[in-house]
Amino acid sequence: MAKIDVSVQTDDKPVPPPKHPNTCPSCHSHYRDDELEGALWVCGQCGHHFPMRARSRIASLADPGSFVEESAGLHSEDPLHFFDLRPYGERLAEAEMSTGLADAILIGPAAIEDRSCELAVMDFSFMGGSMGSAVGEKFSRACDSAAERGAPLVTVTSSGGARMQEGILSLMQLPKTVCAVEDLHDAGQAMIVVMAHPTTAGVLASFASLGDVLLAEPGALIAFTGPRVVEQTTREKLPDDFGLAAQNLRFGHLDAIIPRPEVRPTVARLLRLFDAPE
Amino acid sequence: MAKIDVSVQTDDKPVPPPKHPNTCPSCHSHYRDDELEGALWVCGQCGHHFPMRARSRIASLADPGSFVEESAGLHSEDPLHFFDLRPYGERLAEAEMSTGLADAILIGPAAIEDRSCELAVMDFSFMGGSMGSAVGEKFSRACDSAAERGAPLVTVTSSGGARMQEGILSLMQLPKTVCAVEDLHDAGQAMIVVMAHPTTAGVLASFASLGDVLLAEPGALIAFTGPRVVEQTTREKLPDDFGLAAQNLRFGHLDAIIPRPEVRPTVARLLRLFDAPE
Amino acid sequence: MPPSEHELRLRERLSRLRNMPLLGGAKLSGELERLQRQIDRLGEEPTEDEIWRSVELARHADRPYTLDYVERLLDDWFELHGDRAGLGDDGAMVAGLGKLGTRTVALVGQQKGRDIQERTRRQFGMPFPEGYRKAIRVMELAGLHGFPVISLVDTPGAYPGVAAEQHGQGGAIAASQAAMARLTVPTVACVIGEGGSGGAIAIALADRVLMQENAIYSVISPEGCAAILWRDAGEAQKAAAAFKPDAAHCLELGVIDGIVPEPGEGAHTDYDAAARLLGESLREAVDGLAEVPGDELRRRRRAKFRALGVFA
Amino acid sequence: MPPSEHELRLRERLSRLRNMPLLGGAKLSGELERLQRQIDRLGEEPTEDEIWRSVELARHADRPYTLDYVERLLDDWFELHGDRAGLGDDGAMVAGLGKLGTRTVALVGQQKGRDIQERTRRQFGMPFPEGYRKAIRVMELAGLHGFPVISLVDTPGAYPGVAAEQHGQGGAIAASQAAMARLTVPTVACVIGEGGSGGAIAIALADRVLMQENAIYSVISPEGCAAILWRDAGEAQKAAAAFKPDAAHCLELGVIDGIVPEPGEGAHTDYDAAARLLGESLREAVDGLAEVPGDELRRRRRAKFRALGVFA
Ligand SMILES: [Zn+2]
Ligand SMILES: [Zn+2]
Repeated sequence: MAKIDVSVQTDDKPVPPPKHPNTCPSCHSHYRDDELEGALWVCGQCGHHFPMRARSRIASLADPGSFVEESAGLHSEDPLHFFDLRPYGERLAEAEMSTGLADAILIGPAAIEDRSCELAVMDFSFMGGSMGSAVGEKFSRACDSAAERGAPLVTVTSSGGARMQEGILSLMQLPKTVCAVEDLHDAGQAMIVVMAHPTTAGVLASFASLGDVLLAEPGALIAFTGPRVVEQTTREKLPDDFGLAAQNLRFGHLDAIIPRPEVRPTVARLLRLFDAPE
Repeated sequence: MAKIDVSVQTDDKPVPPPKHPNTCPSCHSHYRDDELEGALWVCGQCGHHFPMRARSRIASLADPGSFVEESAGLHSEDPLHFFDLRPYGERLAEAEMSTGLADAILIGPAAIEDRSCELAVMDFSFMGGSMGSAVGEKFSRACDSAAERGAPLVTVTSSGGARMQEGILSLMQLPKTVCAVEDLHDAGQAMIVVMAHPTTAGVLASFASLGDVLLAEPGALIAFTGPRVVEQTTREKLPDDFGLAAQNLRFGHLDAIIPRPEVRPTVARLLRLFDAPE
Repeated sequence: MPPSEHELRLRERLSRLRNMPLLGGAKLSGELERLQRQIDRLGEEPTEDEIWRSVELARHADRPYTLDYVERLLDDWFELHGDRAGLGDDGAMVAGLGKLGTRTVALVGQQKGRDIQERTRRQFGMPFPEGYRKAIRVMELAGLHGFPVISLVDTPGAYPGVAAEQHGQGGAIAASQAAMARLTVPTVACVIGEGGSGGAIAIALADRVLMQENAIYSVISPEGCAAILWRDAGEAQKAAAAFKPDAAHCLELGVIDGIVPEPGEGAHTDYDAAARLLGESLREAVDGLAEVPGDELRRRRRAKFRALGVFA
Repeated sequence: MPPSEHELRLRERLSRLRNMPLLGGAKLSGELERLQRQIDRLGEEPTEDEIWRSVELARHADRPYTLDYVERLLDDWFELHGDRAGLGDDGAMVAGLGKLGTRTVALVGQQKGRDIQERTRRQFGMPFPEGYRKAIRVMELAGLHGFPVISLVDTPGAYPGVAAEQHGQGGAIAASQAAMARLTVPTVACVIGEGGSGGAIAIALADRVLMQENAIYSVISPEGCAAILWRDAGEAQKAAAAFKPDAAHCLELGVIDGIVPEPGEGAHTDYDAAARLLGESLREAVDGLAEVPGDELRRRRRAKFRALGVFA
């Protein structure tokens, strides 16, 4: 028991997608990509929230054309020359190919209902949204950019855990991003966090929990240790809603659960509140 | 239910004393005053802690002759001309007569194992240690005296609740003493709290809970709302150790439970720690 | 419209009674005669019946509660939830952000329930420690961002239960007061119903403390006091007359800084008017503090509370 | 006695590898050859076997734990208990005050158990959120009084259970790091055994981060990593060799500032010597920070951690 590490959530990656990737896992309705894109990737039948790619997310949040990507090309190196069944470099290249992203987060200034802010949006499709050097650095730059422009930071999190292939450096992204948030706060700026499914492990144990306001999407898994590891490690019987947004709200860890269509107006309202002249 | 006030603990006054006041309530051993005084009012048979008067307490804590009483004559007035079955003024006079104290607390500079500190010691015998204007003012002056002399404050609490006869002004002693402790902390000085039986209601809900270190004597009742009021109000079944020091320690509200003979050396150790050059 | 001669004199007399912020309520037409009555009351000693009437009105089942004022006074209201410590979200304590005029403020306050389900969910307005920890969290958030803090007090007291004690009721009430004593932003508290003892003062250590005309503020309920001192809860009316929880007496004793008028026969008769009167007083109080440097605010706040008490 | 020529050269070489505080341990006679070996190891690449040996030693059942060092290094030790929030006192996290030489310091650290009862009571050194909240409380107490903070890291990770999640494990670990990022007193952390992931970094955001020679510091256990990447926990040794949790590699990656030598064949062979070596390194680290102004300490601390990572 004492030997099992609890911080890695990779086994909480969503189960392999069904044949038709746009089949709703809860009500089994089928959709075309454009249908789901138009519906913010929310099932029209049952309200299930499908995973949302970072660029779609930004399009759904920011005023049209207001987002300007920063540090687009920044990517992780391979300091450990990590090689498991395949080299880390190969996995990175593959992820870049399949996602069109340099790593698991996009950052940059944007406007939401005409209020300027900085965005930092994670993408689970890139190696499970795991946090390595690139994610940590880009999130930290987003904090600085927000502080410099005197605008709040809005971050959307989705992460399955640590970027194991970067070893201890991936753990160091926790204190790194925590320090970046503290610098942001010392600059008098707010951070609004929107936790999408799943927000776990190192991301939850660092910047995601330090927002001035903590929002989550319905059904999002929000846990430091995911259900499977808890079961395997402690043999405990898990409550049905273990680690889900609803449970986190009930236990006092969230300010509100916001359905995806309400996220933009809610964030806009919070920006009006935090922008207000003192 | 919603009507019953929860802040007054007067019904937690110890049960009327047995014929022989020095009979141990738990093992029924009999003692002479001088025996108990010599034993710090702890039962030699079973370790029961008898109530200890403020002057005996100071004698047991401070280096001989080191305590110099401050604001000795300060006493409460009767702004409401409060009259229940008897006038407040009469009750005050009676308490002064029977205790030889001007009110329920003694303050002044002292030394403990050669470390200087300020003492603020409550006496339950004076109207159940209830906190009125005099207690609040003297405690606050003790904070200032400690801050001025650059010495920690050591306070021993014992209080059954509010001084109802002073009405809202007795409630105002909570924020008053809280502000005094904050001023003490801003001056860089520590406060060590020793909770004696009973530490309840307003005293627990103000300065007693704000110590840098919170100690309690074995068996002390430490509760905002006492067992009887909880039972009457909520009809809940109470755990056997409801509100006792042991329960408070278990739930994370105390740093340690210290038997009376260990209080002086323990406080001395803490004074050495807080005095140390930074 | 600018205040009239007569009004100015009235308000001046009222404020002289204890230099309290002039009452915004008085600006509203139709409120002058109430203000006059209030002044007359302050002049003479309220009768036992008048005091008891305040007790009854303060507890009136139809009296507006915190959220009734929130929806009428604050724009862009966003309620914040949770203690962040795993004990949950306390229904008896409301906390959030909103705009009072152009200013973002944090608001905390106890909330009673209207129907039995809500009363149960909100514990009749009696917070658990986690409720006070939520309030602390939001007040400190306000401090970080320079938002003034407004607290609306309406509780019979902190919840008197086994779990509440185990969660640390006394420590939470002390910590909440300490947090308010540290704030460097303007803080305004108003007792809008029952200001019940420790459960009330936990969120009332403010730069300006106001009371609505028919609110009560006391160290114990009349019933509790009667039960202990008269050995008979039935003597509640006598007890209330003895410890004087009404606004006029609290003002005389220097415990509060001002009285907020209520419409008609009490706030419950006209929520909108009551909210207007409260809103004007809150805005005036915040405006009066907005220019004071934070550390000076804190210094004065502590000095004010440290001066309370009557001794010789 | 003053350090010898040879010793000075060795220590200088060692410190050049990454400007780390010179190792107090090296001052002790009989430690020079170990230091020499350490330097040689730092020169070349540790073998898979050497890395695995660190893993085994870091987890050795007889390895000294936090309280073994406390009793040997601190005078007037007084342990503080409780989260002050009603979730209790976590046995896996120790916190208290003591004197390191003439200086009062606050010490926090995970504590494993020796026998099965103690292991159970201390959850095998895996803290609950209330444990981290106790540590936060004591670190902030130290900040208020200007006491340096020392943290001893020895945990497989934060406790992975249902209640721990419900109490807010992720938030507590984040809050503990944030509290350390705000401190304006000197902070020194040393990994004395297992530096397991989030449960470890929660108390390791320090001005100086040290590792004992045979400690490990990693984002995941070898077994966990093997199970995920090799689909076979049996490949733990291979995994460890791949992600390199040993002190030498952590030093090379700039994750730690110095390595604390261990006596004989490891700390478990001589508690007193291990404590002397650790104590000297801790004192040197604290002394080196004592004169730096608090806000400068905080600025440098944040800058140091914000520089960690390898990207292009
Ligand atoms: Zn569906
Ligand atoms: Zn006995």
